[in-house]
Amino acid sequence: MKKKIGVYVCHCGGNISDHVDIEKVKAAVRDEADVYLVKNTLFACADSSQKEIGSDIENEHLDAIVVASCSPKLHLNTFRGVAQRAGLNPYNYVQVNIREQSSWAHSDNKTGATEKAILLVKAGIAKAKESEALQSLKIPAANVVAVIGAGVGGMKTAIGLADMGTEVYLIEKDFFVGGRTPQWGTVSPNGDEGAILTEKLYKEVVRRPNITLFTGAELVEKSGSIGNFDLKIALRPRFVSGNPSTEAMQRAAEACPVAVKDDFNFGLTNRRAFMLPAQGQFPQVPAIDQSACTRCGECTAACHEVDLTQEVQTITLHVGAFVVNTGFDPYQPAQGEYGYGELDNVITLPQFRRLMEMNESELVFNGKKIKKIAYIYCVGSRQDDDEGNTYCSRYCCTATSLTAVLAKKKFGNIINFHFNRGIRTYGKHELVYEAASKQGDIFLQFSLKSIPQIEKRGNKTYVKVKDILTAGKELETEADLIVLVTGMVPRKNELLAQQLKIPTGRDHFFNEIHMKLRPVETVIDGVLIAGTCQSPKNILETVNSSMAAAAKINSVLTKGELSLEPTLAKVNPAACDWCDNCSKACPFDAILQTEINGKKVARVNESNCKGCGMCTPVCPTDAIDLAGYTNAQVESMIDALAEA
Amino acid sequence: MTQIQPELTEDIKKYGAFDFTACYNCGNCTAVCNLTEKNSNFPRMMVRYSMLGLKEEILSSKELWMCYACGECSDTCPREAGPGVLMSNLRRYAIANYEKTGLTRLMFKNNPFFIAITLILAVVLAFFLLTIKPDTEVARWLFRYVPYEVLHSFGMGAFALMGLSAFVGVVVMWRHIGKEKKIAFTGEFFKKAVNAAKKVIGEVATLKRYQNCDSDSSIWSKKAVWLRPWFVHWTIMWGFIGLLVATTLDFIFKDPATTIWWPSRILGTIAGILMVYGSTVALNYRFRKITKTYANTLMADWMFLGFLWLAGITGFWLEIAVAMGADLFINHVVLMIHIIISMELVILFAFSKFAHAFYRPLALFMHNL
Amino acid sequence: MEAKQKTIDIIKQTRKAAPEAFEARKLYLKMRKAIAEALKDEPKTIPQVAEATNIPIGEATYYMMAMLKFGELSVNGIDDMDEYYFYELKKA
Amino acid sequence: MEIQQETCINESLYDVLVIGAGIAGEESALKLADMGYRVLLVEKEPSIGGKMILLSKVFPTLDCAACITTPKVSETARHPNITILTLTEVEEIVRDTKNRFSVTLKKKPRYVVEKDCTGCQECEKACPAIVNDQFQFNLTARKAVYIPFTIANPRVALIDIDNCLLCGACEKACPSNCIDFTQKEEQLKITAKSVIVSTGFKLFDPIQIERYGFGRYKNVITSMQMERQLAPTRPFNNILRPSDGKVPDKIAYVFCAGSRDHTVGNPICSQVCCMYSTKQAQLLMGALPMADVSLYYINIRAFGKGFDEFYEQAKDMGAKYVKGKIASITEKENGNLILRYEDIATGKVTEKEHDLVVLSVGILANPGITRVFKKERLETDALNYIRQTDLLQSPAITSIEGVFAAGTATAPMDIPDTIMSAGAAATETSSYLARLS
Amino acid sequence: MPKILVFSTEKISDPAIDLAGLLKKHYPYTVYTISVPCSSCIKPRWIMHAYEKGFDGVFIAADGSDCSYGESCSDRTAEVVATTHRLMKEKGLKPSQLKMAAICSVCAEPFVKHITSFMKDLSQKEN
Repeated sequence: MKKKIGVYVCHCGGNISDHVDIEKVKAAVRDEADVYLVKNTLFACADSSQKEIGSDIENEHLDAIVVASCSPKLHLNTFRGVAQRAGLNPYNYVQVNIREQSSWAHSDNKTGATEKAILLVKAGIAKAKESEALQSLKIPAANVVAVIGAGVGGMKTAIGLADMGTEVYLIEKDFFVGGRTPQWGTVSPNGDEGAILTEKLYKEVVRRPNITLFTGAELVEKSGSIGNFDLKIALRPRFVSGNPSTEAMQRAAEACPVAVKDDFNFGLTNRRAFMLPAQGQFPQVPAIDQSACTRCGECTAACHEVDLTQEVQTITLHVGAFVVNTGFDPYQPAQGEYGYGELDNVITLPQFRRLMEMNESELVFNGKKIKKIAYIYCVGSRQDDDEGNTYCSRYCCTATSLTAVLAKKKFGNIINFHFNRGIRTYGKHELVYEAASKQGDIFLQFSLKSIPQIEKRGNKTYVKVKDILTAGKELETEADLIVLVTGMVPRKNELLAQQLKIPTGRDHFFNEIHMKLRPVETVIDGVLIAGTCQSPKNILETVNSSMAAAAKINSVLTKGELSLEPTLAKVNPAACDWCDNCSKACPFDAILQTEINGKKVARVNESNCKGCGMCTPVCPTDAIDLAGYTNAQVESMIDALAEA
Repeated sequence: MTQIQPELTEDIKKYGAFDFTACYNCGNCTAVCNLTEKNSNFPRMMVRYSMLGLKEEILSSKELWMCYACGECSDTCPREAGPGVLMSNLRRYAIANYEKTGLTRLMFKNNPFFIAITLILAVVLAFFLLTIKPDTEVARWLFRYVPYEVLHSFGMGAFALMGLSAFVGVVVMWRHIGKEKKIAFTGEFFKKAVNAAKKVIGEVATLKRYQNCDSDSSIWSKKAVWLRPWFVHWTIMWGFIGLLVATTLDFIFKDPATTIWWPSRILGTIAGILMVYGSTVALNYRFRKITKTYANTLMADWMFLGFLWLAGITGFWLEIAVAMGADLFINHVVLMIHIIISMELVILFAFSKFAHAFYRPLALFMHNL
Repeated sequence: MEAKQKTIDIIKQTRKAAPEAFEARKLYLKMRKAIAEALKDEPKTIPQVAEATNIPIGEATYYMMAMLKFGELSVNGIDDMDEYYFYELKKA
Repeated sequence: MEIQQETCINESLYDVLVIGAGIAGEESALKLADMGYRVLLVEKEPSIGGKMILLSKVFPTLDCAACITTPKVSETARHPNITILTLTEVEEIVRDTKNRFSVTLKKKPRYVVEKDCTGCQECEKACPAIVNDQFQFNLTARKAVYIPFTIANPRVALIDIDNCLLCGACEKACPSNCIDFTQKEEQLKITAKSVIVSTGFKLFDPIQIERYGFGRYKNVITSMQMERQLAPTRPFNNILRPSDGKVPDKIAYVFCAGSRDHTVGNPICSQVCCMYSTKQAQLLMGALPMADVSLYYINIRAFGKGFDEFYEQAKDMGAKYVKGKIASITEKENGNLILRYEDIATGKVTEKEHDLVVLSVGILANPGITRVFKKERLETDALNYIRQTDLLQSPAITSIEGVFAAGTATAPMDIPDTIMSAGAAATETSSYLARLS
Repeated sequence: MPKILVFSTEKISDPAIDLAGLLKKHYPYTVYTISVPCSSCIKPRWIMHAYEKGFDGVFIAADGSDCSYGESCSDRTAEVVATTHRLMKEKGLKPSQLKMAAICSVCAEPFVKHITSFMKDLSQKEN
């Protein structure tokens, strides 16, 4: 309880004093218990007034102050500063809003406004009486970030952070970094090559001493909170040590008798259990696919660097935060979806991009020369509610238009048919769509109610559509190849999801806290998301979000310590019976169970607590309170306001 | 079920429209056009047919002929796909397909061929005319080298040839559009036909729809009526018809090149003035490329307008020469040019842009049925 | 303080107000007077004010909305068709 | 005392100069300031917050724009590492020693002492001069002395001297004596180690498309004007059409007004119009339950997270989406408008009557800033946006070393993308500054 | 005149109430505001305390979907209201004495509308 409270009532020029009788207010509060002095001031925020308040605090040894003036939004921090400079804890300062909420709101009624102002000031005094000195909490934080996923986005986050002085662990599940980008071939109308892009980034990554790259690595355990996370990382064996020569690699791969579908080419080709890195994948060191390898040992003879005795290693790391950049998987069409898996000339867009890379000057698939290509859009995107993905995958319209342009440029005699649901080449991408139409590509539009039908007659394949652009006319064309334009789905990673507990949306992508205010943060403090694990994005957008995540987390960790708002929840262990209500109510995972003298009680993890107070009303024993909003404070304010 | 024929798009492009595949189907062109009606939508649907290569849809569309190429659609097309330009060129495409000898197709698609055939025809005509013995019986000096009788029968032949190929073209067009419109010759047909014919005649006489074309355009609505495209077109058209009638009268009465006060001569003079005025203004617009339509001038347009202009100018030259009795060598040369150009105009009538003169009224007629 | 009160006199020595600004002021006063006159007895909708004052309706809308913003008018219900609001003069 | 302050600024060396205090500028400035860099944020308008602070709600979450902007704005204004200069334009930027930019700024006089103004608006009441209110996009009027809009920051008055009658009434009325007509335009010289260009975009002026009659037909308004009408700080007492104050009940949206259109020199898609129109449609249907809202489009660009769902939701609420670009608008006697278009679904020319038409205007590059860079050229692309020299790997990098770009200065983008790009620019700038030292 | 206690939130609804004052949108002066971080932290016992001390109505100016603490805010606030309603029933208070509405940070006008109609309801019931 505070005993020496100073009260200052501001005229705000005439803004307050015109509609509120300041003298009456002063008179009414002067005799309140514990009020030591009451003063009025023309402008409380003016420099001279601030100095006066400061010297009052020092000379009169005030233990709390109340300023009745304008909205706290304007000057709360001003007067907190005054208090702090004069050696008073800023949380022993209370601002009472008698301008916006009294003199202005009731400028039609001076008596009423005055009466209200008096009660508001009294409530402020009551609050000040009950106020506690709060210290903003400082915890040491490691300026170290674990970046999960080393595609273009993850590598950009890592480089950005490293350049700003943050230590980075770049953790890639695969044996090679680069993610999806090297698989795409040409990625922009300017001719940028995905493989070259990742090569550049990889070189940047290895050049930086403060980035440590782990491949074949997975997060298996996580504990702690922002500033101080402890992680366990499992490193899968590569079974190759050192840097074998290209010839040795080739020989070993040829020697390997196990053939499996090559993921890099989306199953269009086979690879061996002895995996060679593709163009654009790094490091350019082979790895053995443990799940396929029969341990026959054929490769050991061809390549001396092979070491089949390697085992899983676990390492521990200490980091201040995470940036999750785990990317996407292309949507996998269902068996029979537009003939996929049934007709031999139906493939997906990612497969087609691989096919384009694999063919030199002539486009051939399954031994057949391809001239007419039918692209069917929105496969796995914008589906019916009950059927699957309702969202738009954002990149596909542009990617397909660009693919069509590139295919025609590379193979010449190609006719592209685009069966779409309205082309969404937003922004500058419109120019790609325009280029595709100008080269004579045929765009046909269908609705979800009447999707294109694929029909095989003899050895020819036909696509039939009710074309919206031709007033619903039924049209048909022959197609040599049917390319399903598949959307993006978040990359499956159950282990990670389990460990990090990032909430996902209905679309199964990770959810940010707020799309505009905090677009790269999740409700879990210190766990950030970037790139396509959050929502479909193109490379540019992935890079932007990855670097934005770097900026965000660096600005938090760079000082080496975190300063937490002191408005936090507090548990009274004596009253707590651990019913779990508060921990369920907390959206930030800030309430944990702990034991005090053998009794299970709740504990607030202060570094996670955001001070919303959601936990307080749900407590059946009133054992949890929010600092600054305790029962005593709020109820004494109510008492003051209730005075007749 | 209609088959898409993308190969056809390439063929259409050879008739002169290159950019139409840029179209993104917003429909601006159709709606900005003053001449589209509830049951006739162009140009977008024609662009669409062209992109998809739907040949039958193009050949059976009357909409093609309802456009007067004011160019508003091309000027406002957000993708600069030139829908109006495509309309003009699709008309060539249609003419080339209605005309069965294939000559038109060659002339439209192949400029050197077009020039060559024009020149060869001129040489043949000149040779033919010059190798014939001078006619001494006709007193008039003008026909000293080219006998009037020869001209007469030659002209008849040219007319017959033109008439025959025009007739074939008309029948082909009728069959295409008729199939689409399902026209049957029932009792009611004739009543409708009379009405339709009235409408067509009215339209041809006044170019009322064409006038609508210009009245809303941002460029033309600010210009005087006599400078607007519809009027220019009207002068050329009526100038030509007038001259055709005058020449026919001359044929019938076998007394050409007499006094200018002869009624058919008066008609010829007025018509000539109209035609020369019209073709001069039109050539001027095309030289200055004042709208996208005029900017897109093809060989056939230059030839056609140029011939009309030359025919008119040489006609007046001769008229003056006759009036002055100037029996000079140069005037004989001019007569030769005049005859050759007029003959070429008539002979190529059914094989050139000129053919729209009978296809368009027919399409309008069928539209009104 | 004293010196500050005259800053307007200082600027007046170097600059003149634009004639257009005076025109705009005059026009507003004229409009305001006419609108106030029309609303003297009863609340009216914008079309009613326009009719009563002969001000083109688009301008009446603009100036009445300005008066509303400046706190000279207030809204008083809407007509039976839910189309036009009634406006009245705010009592001083 | 004032002189001292000026020299203080004159001699200042900033780590970063951020040009333009819209959301991109604020975000970059905040991030860099949080990292400990000294930032100078320069804004040519009298208040910060850019275009976003003027919006009603934002798609696809429908949270109110002010609720999102104002915390960022006040955080920026309060940040000890950020200095804000409003009413200030950059005149010249020259690299002097190897890694320093010497910057000349021109600060226009506010004629109001910023620190003394309490925002009481007594001066506004006293002012007799009437001017079109540019912050309400000319739908209503303001005074010559005015606070830009209610949630402006700083919430301080300024005098529009060009329209001022020089009567002195404001000076008499001001209770805190903060009107000062003796203020002069100031030239400030500062030095900055790096520059972020976040100058945003320009709105397309639909007066260019004569067929739409904007400027001639009062009931043809821009989407920004509708945005203001929907915002809580709106110019009218409700959503009204400007010709006669009627509550509209048949509202049309004309998409791609100034976008995807070669004839106005802007062939690209503006990326935001489909969605903001969809948002406005939803808000309109909420505010005017009896109103019919039709949206005439070419393609719907509902591409971002939650966008397509938002578009479907608008359809479910009853918004009528019609595929077909509006070719022309004509006005009827009663102020209603006839829209002519080809209904693509049927292939028929159609005419529809509406009583209010909103043009979904596109956004254009705002390349004026390139002129202030001397000696080195800040390159632009074919569409006049600032050229991103390393588009895919480092989108914030420009043709000048140490000068970065954020937000819509480089391309059309929506708010989340802008925030991301601003964050990326902050990382890029911070990395650059770390390399310098 | 009935007395109303308003619970507003610091970031969202309090600015709206401030804005109402700024725009001089008048409402009865017997409306008092206590602002808290988030509407979901209001304890039912505080509300009950207010009734005990003589307040006639309590108005929760909730964050709604604008809450910066996440989506669960609306549901939590609704729970607070439900719990309080139960307590009110026990004490014989009318449920209509507690009102809640989401007030966005610039919703000055809706706030004034809500509060005046609430005031009207309360005074009618008293008569």
